[in-house]
Amino acid sequence: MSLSKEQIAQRIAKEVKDGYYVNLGIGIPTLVANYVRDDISVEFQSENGVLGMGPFPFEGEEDADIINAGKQTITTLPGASFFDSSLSFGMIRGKHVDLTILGAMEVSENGDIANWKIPGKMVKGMGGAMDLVASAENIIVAMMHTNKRGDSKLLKRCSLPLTGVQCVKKIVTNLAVIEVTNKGFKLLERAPGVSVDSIKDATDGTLIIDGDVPEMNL
Amino acid sequence: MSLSKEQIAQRIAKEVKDGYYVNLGIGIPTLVANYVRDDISVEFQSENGVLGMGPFPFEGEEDADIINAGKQTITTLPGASFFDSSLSFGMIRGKHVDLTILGAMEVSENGDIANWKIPGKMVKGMGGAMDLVASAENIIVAMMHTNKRGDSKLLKRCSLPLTGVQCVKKIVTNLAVIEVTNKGFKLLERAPGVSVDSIKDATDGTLIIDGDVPEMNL
Amino acid sequence: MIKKKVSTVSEALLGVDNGMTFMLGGFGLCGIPENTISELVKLGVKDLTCISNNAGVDDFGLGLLLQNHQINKMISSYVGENDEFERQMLSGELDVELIPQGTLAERCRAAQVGLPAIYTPAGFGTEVAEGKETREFDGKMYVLEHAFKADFAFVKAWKGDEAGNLIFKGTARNFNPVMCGAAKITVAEVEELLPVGSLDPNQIHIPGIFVQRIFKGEKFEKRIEQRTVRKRD
Amino acid sequence: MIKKKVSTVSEALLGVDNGMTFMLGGFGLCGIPENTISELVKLGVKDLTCISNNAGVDDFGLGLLLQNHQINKMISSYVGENDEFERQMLSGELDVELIPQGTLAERCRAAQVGLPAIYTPAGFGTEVAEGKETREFDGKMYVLEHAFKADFAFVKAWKGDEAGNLIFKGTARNFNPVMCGAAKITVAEVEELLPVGSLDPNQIHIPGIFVQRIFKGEKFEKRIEQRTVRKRD
Repeated sequence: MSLSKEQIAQRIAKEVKDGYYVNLGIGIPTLVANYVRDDISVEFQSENGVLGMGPFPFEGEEDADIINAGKQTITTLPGASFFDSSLSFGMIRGKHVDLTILGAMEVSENGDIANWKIPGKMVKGMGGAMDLVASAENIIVAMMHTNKRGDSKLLKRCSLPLTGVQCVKKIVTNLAVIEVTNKGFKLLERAPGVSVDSIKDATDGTLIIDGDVPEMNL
Repeated sequence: MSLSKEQIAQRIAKEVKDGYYVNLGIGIPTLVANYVRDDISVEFQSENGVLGMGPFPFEGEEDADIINAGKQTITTLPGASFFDSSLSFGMIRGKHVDLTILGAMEVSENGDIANWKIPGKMVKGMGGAMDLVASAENIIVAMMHTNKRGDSKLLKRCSLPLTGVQCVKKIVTNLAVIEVTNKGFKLLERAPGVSVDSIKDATDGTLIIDGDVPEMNL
Repeated sequence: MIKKKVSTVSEALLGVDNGMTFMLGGFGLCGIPENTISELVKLGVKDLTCISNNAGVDDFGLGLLLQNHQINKMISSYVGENDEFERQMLSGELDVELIPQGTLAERCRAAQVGLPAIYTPAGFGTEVAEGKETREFDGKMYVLEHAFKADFAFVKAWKGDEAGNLIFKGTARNFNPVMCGAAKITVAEVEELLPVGSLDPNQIHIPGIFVQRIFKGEKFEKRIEQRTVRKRD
Repeated sequence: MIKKKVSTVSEALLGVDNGMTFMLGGFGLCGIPENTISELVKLGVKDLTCISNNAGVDDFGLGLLLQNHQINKMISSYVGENDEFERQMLSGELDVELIPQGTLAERCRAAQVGLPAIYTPAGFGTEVAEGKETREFDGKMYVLEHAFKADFAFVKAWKGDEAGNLIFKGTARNFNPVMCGAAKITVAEVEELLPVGSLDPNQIHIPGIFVQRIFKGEKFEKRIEQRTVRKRD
């Protein structure tokens, strides 16, 4: 069974370790916060200028001055802080954020990522994504394995304008957990009930299969 | 009569205009604050991280955490602010400070200044002086016209290691007010009772005398 | 104390003219200089270059200036959520330079603190770096990005005093502090304009030296883009 | 919330070793990490490189480490007021690199925020720029200065919480904020160490992400270098 978006988030949550400062992108990554274990200490950073994000506010308590990078109203937890955009990207560029989780339109087998522009069609801008992928040492991409037309999003080379080069370390899709190695996409785990062959079929770039590939443990 | 240090400060105070943010160096420059007119608004910045400095504290009210760049205990006036060293030098480098007044060991006729080191004898360091002279558009040097041995401190070329190049615009000494032009030191004013000839004698660099040189008005 | 207070938004915007470059604070619709933008619409100044992280939405924020065809060029990091923007961009009416958000912040700060340019890893190997100087430090590649030059910076703060000192609130801080002093003239609009001495010198986010004019905004709508809430248990 | 609190100064200094590079906050004797320095004297670690604006006085601050011959090299902007320092420097026992104060601050900040180097006009045309790359931007000359690399940053704050958030007081702020996160490990000593939630998120000078360990200093002497006062009228 291919994973739901919630399940992708659930699997990624297992990559979040005690003591991590984590930046979550818009979309599936945002959901990761819901699945992080209660017994570890993690703080969420949002690049518009907040560290220590909490859940959405209760109805009627939303504050226009307290939002995340997705422009959603949020709350903060005890120990939170607010800061300006320069210091916020200083945290990112200075490698103080331990883990970055973001979505992608395409990832190539050498770790390039494209997620900000479809020439002639969609030009919303890169926001903070280029800063994040250029600096983070630990980047996990959360995405569906194929796009709406059924084309693979794991490619030999990205066809869309890049967001960053050779930066993605791990990919979690609805079908698989994949590590980006210098030889290509290495299949680490399969979604429950999903065969290695169907993952192969859905992957355009080089897929490395090394012995038995276990099913994910959600 | 040659001016006292207090009188040099008094003369320089006339250069301080309404609305100026001013950085005062250690020594004679510090005294300038005492002579600024009451009817204009001026704020004093100290590069260790305070804007809006006031007078020294009353006895018993000194606070080790509130000092100026000369390490003297100070007070702040209403409207003051504290900030870190990076923002403080940002004010200086970003040309937000309108006037810098500092001392010198030597000034050359092209506006070079030396005030931080005597090789083999005195090496205290430049502190913030190099940043100040490299960025300020409006720099006044406050110093005695000659050193303790009677040698001129206004030279053709500085003999000591430089603090900055072609940056000094005006010099106020115990003998004269001098403008640094691209042709050399231009004599603007004489200290009361001091002759043009005696200023000439005390000046090693090119001294430009253009018509009648008036006496200072303190 | 040097007074920066002006009484009205029109006084605050004296000198604003066609063809100028403006920096505008805010992230999305959060912490934007609402009163200034309304006045710019009224003034009708045209051919503007605007440096701002986003371009507002169709009927609020910078979207109002776009509707009015006052902007020639936008320098932003993200411009979604704005149909009129997209139309003008695709039709070629509007020139758009998209740059990484951290680069935007640091190019503002560079202007503020007198650094001529900075090296950032963001955008290396992408079209953002095309035509720009790149350089290796310690085995990593960086792109040289220059300090912005702007005529006016328009920022929005929470509290301010007559000396121009500013305090921001929550994530409405964002780009506002780094734009102060990054243009020839910085104009701050604040929710509360207090007498000098009201603010703790230790808690000021931006000292008044970076601000030339400050005024109390007449009205702050503070529109929310994505109202996300949870139900009480 | 990620806890940064440690109970003792010795726990805070775990991992400190001979030959390391330290950054130390403070301007003169104002805002220096007193408790950390005392512990470094006790530990007797040697061959240190210290990056700090000043070198203390003979019997306080970094002067204590100098007396004890623990420092090999100082990177500072001003080192007056210290006879032992001068003796060691002139005799060649101590290597000294003097750099402009603003350059010192910005090289710390560069390390903190991941900028590899900065261009500053300070020191151009002087011996400080000798052997360094220089470059013209807009008709003005600048010197390329690199981000510092250090093993530990030792800072002193006024209030802190268990998450490592810091608030500084008055001019004791100085270099402390820009050194946080500029070394591999940042250790903050504070006068008051408060439970998480005690500090207003809006008033935090340095977020805890830049601090690895925080402890309450046992004693703060806060010596004054130049006690200047005026008489009451």
